[in-house]
Amino acid sequence: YVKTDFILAAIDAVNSAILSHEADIEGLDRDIGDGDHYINIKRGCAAAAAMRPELENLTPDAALQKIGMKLLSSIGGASGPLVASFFLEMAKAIKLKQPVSLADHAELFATGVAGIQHRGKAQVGEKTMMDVLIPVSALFTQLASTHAEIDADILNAIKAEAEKGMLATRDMLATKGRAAGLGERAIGHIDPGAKSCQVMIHAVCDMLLGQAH
Amino acid sequence: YVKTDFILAAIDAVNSAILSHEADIEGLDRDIGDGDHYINIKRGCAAAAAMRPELENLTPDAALQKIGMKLLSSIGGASGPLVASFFLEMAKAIKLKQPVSLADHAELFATGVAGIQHRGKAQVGEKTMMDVLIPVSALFTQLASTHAEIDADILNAIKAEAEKGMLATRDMLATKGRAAGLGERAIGHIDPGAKSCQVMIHAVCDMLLGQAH
Amino acid sequence: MKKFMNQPDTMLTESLQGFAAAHADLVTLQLEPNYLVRAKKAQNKVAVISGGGSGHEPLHSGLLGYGMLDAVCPGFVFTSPSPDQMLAAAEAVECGKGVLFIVKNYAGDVMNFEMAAEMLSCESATVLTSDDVAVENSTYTTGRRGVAGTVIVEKVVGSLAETGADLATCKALGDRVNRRTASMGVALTSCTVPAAGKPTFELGEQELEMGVGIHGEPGRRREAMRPADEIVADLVKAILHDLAPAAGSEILLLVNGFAATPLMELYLLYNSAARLLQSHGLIISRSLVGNYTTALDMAGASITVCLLDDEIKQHWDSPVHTAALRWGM
Amino acid sequence: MKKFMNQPDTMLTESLQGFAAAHADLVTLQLEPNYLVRAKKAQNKVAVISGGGSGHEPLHSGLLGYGMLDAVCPGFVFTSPSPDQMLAAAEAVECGKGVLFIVKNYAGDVMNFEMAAEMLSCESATVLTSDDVAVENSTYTTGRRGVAGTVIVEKVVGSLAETGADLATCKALGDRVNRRTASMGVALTSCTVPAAGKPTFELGEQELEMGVGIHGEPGRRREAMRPADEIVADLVKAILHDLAPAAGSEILLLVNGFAATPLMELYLLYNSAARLLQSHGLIISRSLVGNYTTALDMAGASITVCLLDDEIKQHWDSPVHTAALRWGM
Ligand SMILES: Nc1ncnc2c1ncn2[C@@H]1O[C@H](COP(=O)(O)OP(=O)(O)O)[C@@H](O)[C@H]1O
Ligand SMILES: Nc1ncnc2c1ncn2[C@@H]1O[C@H](COP(=O)(O)OP(=O)(O)O)[C@@H](O)[C@H]1O
Ligand SMILES: [Mg+2]
Ligand SMILES: [Mg+2]
Ligand SMILES: [Mg+2]
Ligand SMILES: [Mg+2]
Repeated sequence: YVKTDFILAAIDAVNSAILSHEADIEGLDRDIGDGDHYINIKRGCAAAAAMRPELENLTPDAALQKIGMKLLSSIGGASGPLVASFFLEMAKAIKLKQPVSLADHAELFATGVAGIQHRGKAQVGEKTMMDVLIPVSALFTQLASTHAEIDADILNAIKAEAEKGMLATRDMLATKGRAAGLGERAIGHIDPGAKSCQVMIHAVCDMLLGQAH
Repeated sequence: YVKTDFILAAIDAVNSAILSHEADIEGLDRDIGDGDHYINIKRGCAAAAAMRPELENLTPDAALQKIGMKLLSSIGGASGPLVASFFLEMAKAIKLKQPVSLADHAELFATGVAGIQHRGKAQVGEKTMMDVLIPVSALFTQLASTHAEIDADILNAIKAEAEKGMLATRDMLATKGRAAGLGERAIGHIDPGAKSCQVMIHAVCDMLLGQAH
Repeated sequence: MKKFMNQPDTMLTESLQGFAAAHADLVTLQLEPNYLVRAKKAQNKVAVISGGGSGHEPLHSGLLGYGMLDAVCPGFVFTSPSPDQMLAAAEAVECGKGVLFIVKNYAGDVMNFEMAAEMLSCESATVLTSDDVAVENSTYTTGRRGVAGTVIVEKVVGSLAETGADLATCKALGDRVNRRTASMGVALTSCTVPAAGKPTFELGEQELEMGVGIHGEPGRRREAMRPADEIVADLVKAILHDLAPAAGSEILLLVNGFAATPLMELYLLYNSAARLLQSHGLIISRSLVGNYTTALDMAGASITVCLLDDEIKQHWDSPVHTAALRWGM
Repeated sequence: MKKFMNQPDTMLTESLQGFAAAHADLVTLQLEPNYLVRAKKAQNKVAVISGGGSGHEPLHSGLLGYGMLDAVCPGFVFTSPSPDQMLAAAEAVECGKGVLFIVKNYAGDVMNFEMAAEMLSCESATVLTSDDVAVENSTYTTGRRGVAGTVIVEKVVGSLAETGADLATCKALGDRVNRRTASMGVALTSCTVPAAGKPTFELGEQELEMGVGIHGEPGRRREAMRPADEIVADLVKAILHDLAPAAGSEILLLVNGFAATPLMELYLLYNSAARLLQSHGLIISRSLVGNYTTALDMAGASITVCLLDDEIKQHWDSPVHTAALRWGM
C-alpha cells in the first residue's frame, strides 16, 4: 500500500534533501537556463511540506491530488506542470486501484512518469528530467517483476540509475526546454531538472533504506 | 597694438597648449562636475584655430568678434558664454580704441575679464576661472602702470599669478557653478575652468616669451 | 547586486502594488492568486489574457487596458504563472465570447497556459508568440521563443477583440501577425535575478551576447563588441532572412530596450536599422522605440520587424489606453 | 565602456536622426545649429522652447509636440546648448506671442539661454526650474538644480500656452509650478559619458549616492546601500521638509528612473513613496512612473512631488502628444 503517512514522510524527506542540496542544484539553471529552477522547486517543496495538517487525515488519492494542485500553483515555470502532473496522475490511478504488489507500485510510479511525459512530450536523450525519470521507472518496473518486496539492493540500484541518468544529461544537446536554444553551449552542463529529480529520488530511497534498518 | 596676427598666433598657442595638457585638465570636471569641461574647451579651441583663413584679413575687432561668436556656438555649457564674453567684450572695446601703451593692453584684458564677470557674476574665492582671471588682470594692470613695455619679468609674474590662482581653488568651497552643489566634497579638487584658464594664459605668455628671444 | 528593494521575497508583490496604485484608474490587482484586470471590465468581447514571468516590465501588465489585454497573470521573476492564476483571471473577465490566451513560446508558459485552458469551463484559444529568430527553428526543438514581437501581437489582437470579433477570428489574426513578425536581440550585460544575487552570465568589457533571450538565457553566440552598425547589420540580416519581405513592403520597426540601455542608444540603433531596412527597399510605416520587453536589468536591445498590411495597420493605429501604450484616447 | 554607438563624435547626431525618423509624424530635426521643432508648426501661441545637454532623454526632445514644447535645443552630452541653437529655434517657431524659455537651473543652461534671450528680436521670458532639494539653497549659491520636476513645468506651461495665454501669464504659471515642486534623487551607479570612456565616479557594491544630480554630479553624500523603504524615507523627508504641504493636500507623485533601473524597481519605489506620503495625510491625485529625466546610463531614481491645485491639474490632464507623454489624442 501507499499510505498517506508514507506520502507525507516522502515529502519531508524530499524537502530536506532539496534544501541541503542547494549548492548542487542552484547554479545549473543559471548555466543553461534562466536561474530560477532551484527556487521554484524549493518553493514547491516548502508548500507541500506545509500541507501536512490538511493532508494527514485524507486518503492517499486525495492527498496526492491536493499535493499535485499545490505544486502546480506554487512551483511555476516548466517544472510546475511537470512535477504536478506526476502527483495528479498518480492520484487518479491510486483512486482506482491501491498498489499491492511491488509491481503495482512500479506501475503507479510509471503512471506518474507517464503523466509528466504526456505534459512535456519529452523522451530520453533530450536533456530533461525525463533522462532520470524514464530509466528509473523502467528499472523499477523491471526489478519489480522479479522481486516481491522492496529491499536495499533495489533501492540502491534505483539510486544508481537516477545518478546515471542525471550525469548522462551533461553531454547531451537539449531539444526540450530553455536549453534547447543554446545549441552546443548546453554541452558540459547537467540539466537542472534532472539533477533535482535525482536528488528527490535519492531522498525517498534513502528514507526507505533508513526504515529498512 | 593688438594685431590680428597676434590674435591668430595666440589662438594657435592656446589650442596647442590645451591639447598637450589633456591629462592635467581632463579629470578635474569629473571630480567636481559632469566631466565635459575639457572636451568643451577643446572643441572651442579647435573651432577657433580652424577659423584662420576667414580671420586673417579682418581687423582685430572683427576677428575678436567672430572668434567670440564661434566660441559661443561651439563650446557650450558654462564655459561657452563665459569664454565668449571675454572675446566679445574685447571686440567691442578694441573697436572703440586700439591699445597703445602697456596700460591700454592691461585695460583691454580687464575689459574682457569684466565681460566674463558680468555674465557669470562670480568673484574671487568662489572656486571658478575668476580665481585666475581676476588676480591676473589685477597684476597685469598694476605692472602696466609701472612699466612701458611687456618683458620677461612681467610675463613670468603673470604666469606665476595664474598658477597661484589656479592652485588656490583647490581648497575652496564652490559657490558658483556645478561644484557648488558638492559642499565640502569640492575641497581638495582644483577647479577645471581655473585650470584651463591658467593653461591658456601660460600658453600666450610662453608665446610672447619665445618671441622676446 | 544593488536593487531598490526591501526583501527579495516581497519585491514582486510590492512592485505589483505600486503598479496598481500608480494606475488605479486603469487596473486592479488581485493577490493569491496574483492577477490584474482592467479597472473597468469590458463586455461582449473575447477576453484577451496574457502573462508570464515577471521581469519583463512593461510586458505584460503595462499592456493591460482598453484596446489590449483584459487580464494579466504575472509569475515570479522569470517563472511562468500557474494555472490557478489564469483560471481566476478568466473567471473575472470572461464575458460570453470566450478567452484568448496570448502565450510566449517557452515550455513553462506553454504548459501552464495549456493546463489552464484544459481546466477552463468556457471556450478558449491560444496564440503562441514565437518571433525570436535567434534560435534555429527545427523539428528537433520546441520552436522559436516569443520576445518583443509579443507586444505587436497583443496590440493587434487586442484591437480586433475590442470590435467584438469572435474567438476563432481573434486567434487567426494573432497567429497571422506572429508569422509576420521576427525579432533578434543582443546583450551588452547579463541580468541579475533578485533571488540569485548575481548575474546569470558574465560578459567581458569587449564581449556581447548575440541572439540573447529575455530571461538572461545565452543566445546564439558570444562575440566581440562591435560598432552599432555592425551589430544592427547582423540582427537585421537574421530577421530579413526569416521574413524575406518583398521590396516595397511596409513594415513596423520596433527597437526594444532590455531595460538598462539609454534611450539615446535605442534611437541610434533605430537610425541604423531604419537606414539599413530602407536600403533593402522596405518602407517603415510604423515605429516604436523604448523599453517594452525587458530582461530585469540587462543592457541590450532587440530589433523587431513586422510585415504590415492594411488590417494590421488599422489595428496598430486603433485607440489604446494602457500604462505603456496610449493613443487615440 | 560598452555602448551601442559607432563613433563617439557622431553618436549624438545619429541618435537625433533616429529620434526624428522614428517620430517623423511629430518632429522635424534641423542640424547645424541643432534643434527640433514640431512637424506641424503651431500658430497664435507663446512659443515654448526648452533644451539642455543631451543624455537626459526623453528630456527634452521627447516632450516636443502638441500640448508641450514647440522647439527643443539639444546640446552635446551634459553640455548646455548654445545661443545660436535657441535663436534658430525661436525664429522657426515664434508666431507672434513671443518665446518662453524653460531652463533648468545650471550655470551653463542659464547663461546660454540668457544670451539667446538678449539676442532675440521678439519678446521673451524665462522660467527657471529648480526643483532639486538635494543641495541646500542659500544666498551663497546659485540656487537649486532643475531636475525631473522640469517635466511637470513643461507639461503645465505647454498646456496653458496651447490656450493662447500670453507670455507673462505662461511664465507666471511656470514659476508657480516650479515653486510647488520638489525632487530628490539617489544613484546606485554612476554614469559614463561617451567621450570620457569611464564612469564619472565609482560606487562600491554597498554604496549609494544620495541627492545625486542628473549629470553624474555627486550629491549630498555617499552612503551605505539600504532597503528601498529607508532610501525612500530619506528622499520623502527632504521633499516634505521643503514643500511642507498641509495634510489633505493633493499631490502629483513622479517616480523617475535615471535610465538603468528597471520598471519593476521604479514601481516598488512608487509603492513605498505613495504609502509614506499617504501616511502624512497627502492625497496622490496624479502619478507618473518611468524614465523621464535620465542621466545617460545611471542606475538610480528620483522622487518628485508637485503640490496640485485645480489649475495645475487641469493643465496636467489636458491633451498632449509627444513621444514621451501622450493622452487625450
Ligand atoms: N518538455 C519538458 N519535459 C520534461 N522536462 C522539461 C521539459 N521542459 C523543461 N523541462 C525541465 O524543466 C527544467 C527547467 O525548469 P525551470 O527552470 O523550473 O523552468 P523554466 O525553464 O520555465 O525556467 C529543465 O531542467 C528540464 O529538466
Ligand atoms: N558663474 C561662473 N563664473 C565663472 N566661471 C564659472 C561660473 N560657473 C561655472 N564656471 C566655470 O565653468 C567651469 C565648468 O565649465 P564646463 O564644465 O565647461 O561647464 P558645465 O559646468 O556647464 O558642465 C567651472 O570649472 C568654472 O570655472
Ligand atoms: Mg528556469
Ligand atoms: Mg562640466
Ligand atoms: Mg523560468
Ligand atoms: Mg556640462
